[in-house]
Amino acid sequence: MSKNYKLKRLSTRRYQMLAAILILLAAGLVLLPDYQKHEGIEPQLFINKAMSNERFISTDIVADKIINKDPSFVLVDVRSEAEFAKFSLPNAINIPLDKFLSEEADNVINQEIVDVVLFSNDNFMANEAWLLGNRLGYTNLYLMKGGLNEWFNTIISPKMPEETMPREAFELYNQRKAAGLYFGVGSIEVPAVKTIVKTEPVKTPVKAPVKVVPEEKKKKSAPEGGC
Amino acid sequence: MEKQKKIKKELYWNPYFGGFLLGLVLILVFYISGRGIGATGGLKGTVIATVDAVAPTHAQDSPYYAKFLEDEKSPVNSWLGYETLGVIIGAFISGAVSGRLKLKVEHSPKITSRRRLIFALIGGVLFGFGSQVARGCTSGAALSGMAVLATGGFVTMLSIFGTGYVVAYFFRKNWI
Amino acid sequence: MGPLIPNGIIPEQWDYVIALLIGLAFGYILEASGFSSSRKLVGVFYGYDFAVLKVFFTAVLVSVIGLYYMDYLSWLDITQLYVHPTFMQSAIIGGIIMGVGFLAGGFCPGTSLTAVAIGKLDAMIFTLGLLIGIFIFSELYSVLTPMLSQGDYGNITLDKSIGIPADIIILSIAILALAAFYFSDLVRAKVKKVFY
Amino acid sequence: MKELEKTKRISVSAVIFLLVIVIGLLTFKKPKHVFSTDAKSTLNELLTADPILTSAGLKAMDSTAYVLVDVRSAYEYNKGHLPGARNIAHNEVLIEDNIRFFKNLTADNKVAVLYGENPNWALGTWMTLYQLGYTNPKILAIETQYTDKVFIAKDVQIEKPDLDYGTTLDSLKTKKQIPVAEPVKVIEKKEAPKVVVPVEKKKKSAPEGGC
Repeated sequence: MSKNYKLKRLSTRRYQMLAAILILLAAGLVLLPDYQKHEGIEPQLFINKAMSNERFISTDIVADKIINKDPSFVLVDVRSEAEFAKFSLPNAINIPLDKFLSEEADNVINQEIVDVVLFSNDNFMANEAWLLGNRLGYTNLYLMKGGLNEWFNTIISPKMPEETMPREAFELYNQRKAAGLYFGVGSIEVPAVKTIVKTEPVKTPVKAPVKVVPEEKKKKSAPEGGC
Repeated sequence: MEKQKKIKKELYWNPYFGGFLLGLVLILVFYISGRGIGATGGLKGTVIATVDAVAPTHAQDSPYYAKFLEDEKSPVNSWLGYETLGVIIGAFISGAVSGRLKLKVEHSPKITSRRRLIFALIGGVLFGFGSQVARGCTSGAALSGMAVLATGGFVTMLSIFGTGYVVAYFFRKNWI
Repeated sequence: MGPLIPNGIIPEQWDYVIALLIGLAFGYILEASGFSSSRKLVGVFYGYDFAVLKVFFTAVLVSVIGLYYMDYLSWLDITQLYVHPTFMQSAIIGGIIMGVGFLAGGFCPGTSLTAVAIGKLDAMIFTLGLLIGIFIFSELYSVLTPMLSQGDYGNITLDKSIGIPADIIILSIAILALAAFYFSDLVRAKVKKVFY
Repeated sequence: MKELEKTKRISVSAVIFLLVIVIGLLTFKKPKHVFSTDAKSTLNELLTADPILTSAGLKAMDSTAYVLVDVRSAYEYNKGHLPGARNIAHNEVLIEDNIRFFKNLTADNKVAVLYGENPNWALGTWMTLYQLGYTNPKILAIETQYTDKVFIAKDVQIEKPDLDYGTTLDSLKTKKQIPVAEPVKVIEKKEAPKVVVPVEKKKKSAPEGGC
């Protein structure tokens, strides 16, 4: 009988200890010094990313991708809607910088299926968008190097290389000429240009890209749950 | 001595130990998958799949079924479906280890098996209906919800257990 | 860092394997704690067995404390976790229906599945009832929709909805739960023993 | 059926749980630098308060109200820099001295005027500083170059289209109605055909590694 009693005492003592541990842990949460947390990546990583050159994609590659209808990327124009309406690249979608972090834009930018190539008139606005996206840890954002200014300089009206320049310069020039032809400012024959102008709606770019369906998005945010 | 050992084997765990492990499982599922556990989700998948198999046109017309049939995947072939399967297997293992596997109807000696089964059916229908209204059952809404301090989890838990204590009097004959 | 799968640390293909393993552990623990017995479950309402209360609140406390510590230590981003959405009316109404169902049937869905696994016939009937209940709900869905979407608070957590810091809420839950454990033992000692 | 009354297992596991948390807390190091501004408000700042400062704007400022900061590497800085500029390379922003420097600037309400090879590089530093909570940096809209042993800084206009693209494209298309001898096989013939450049462009070559 006394042994049983002892056992009971012991077990009560144990439960008291367990309760104490629980309270201790819960109180620990209250007592722990608060420190501020932030979304996205660490400052040091951000600095490293802001320094790297890997974000740039040249206009030649972008032109090549558009011509070959590469499904692995989407062009995002971060300029204002008015500018976008005036002119943009074929198949580009418009996400003005002020809407860059909005919910709708999230479907396009925050995914891991296709590369997102940002561009603006030069690099500055697109770079702002790129830096913000990287701050939040989005992984597949790129910049079109030089923006639309560079695009016009290289693809639409490339500069003729000088005669003394190496052969590669001429090849590049020819490639750019050919690409320019695709984008509706070709040069060899008039009829060819005419037909291309008709078929290639550069002036009224397709607003919704065929390639990116937002539903396809691999959601990074918390999954649906529940019972 | 031999007999004592056998009794010990058949004992249930200390509830605090069970609760502790359950808490660890919850932490683990949130840590790995970012979501809670659930039980009605798998059953809902079963219902939808059955309706879809028996009356496909009806399933496509109803907005509720269509919502779940949108995906190519079968509704049973979901996270909660696999989890439910796991629950059944896990419980079977535990029952086998502790020697509790037995086909029987558990009921108070004061009532018949028949009465117990009828009430089980009524209770099941109510619980199934209620779990869909509240968007989750005791494990999905209350337990997983409370683990992340979701307001809905607390409300559901209080609502279930509060009602339980209120109506306990009327069902006392079934249990005591 | 965590949660691992949404952040792509573990490939998504593993999601279903994880689901199976988590379910396995969940089922094992529920069964081993005695949740496969309806009379043990319902004991919490009649005061002869408080296993449900103890297991439930211990689990909630351990997980909520663990998760918040993990968040503090940056092992886990608690804002990325799935928070059960709060629909005030439907949570209360659904809870009331479930409460009645609990007392009538003696199980809740998770526990009924564990009981099915060890061969309880009443649990099988209960699970059948669950399926019928879900089916009825699905058929009535369009009628019920307006009621269900009322009181939508979104995926809100308690600290935001009542404006008290989360750590204080956790501490108060811990104290409340311990008090409940203590009183449940007192009640259990007083109530007539029921053997099952 | 009875349940196990013994508490050995739960005690052991509770102690392990406690130990894990205690060890975690002991080994935990608070991150030294934390972004105090979130991405949304940074974007808002970019849109509402223009971080760009032109060199004209700089001249208009009181010379005590700002400090020029060169964010290029020390090597580039030593070759040539704006008079009075202080060198804080972009990747050294988080060094303690530099953090203190920016803190003091904020306290004194002075503007840190950042410049680099071009505004794009300065923007990276600006973003870092702004998000760390230093609200007063500005970006100087200049491009710097070091050619023929001379340090050159020239003004640039940011986000200004070189051409009016829509109309330019139209004019290009119409102009091409006039057949222009534009040999595609340039390489073979080695001729120097004339290129029709419809609008005289401001020369604005993107520096290597620049924008």
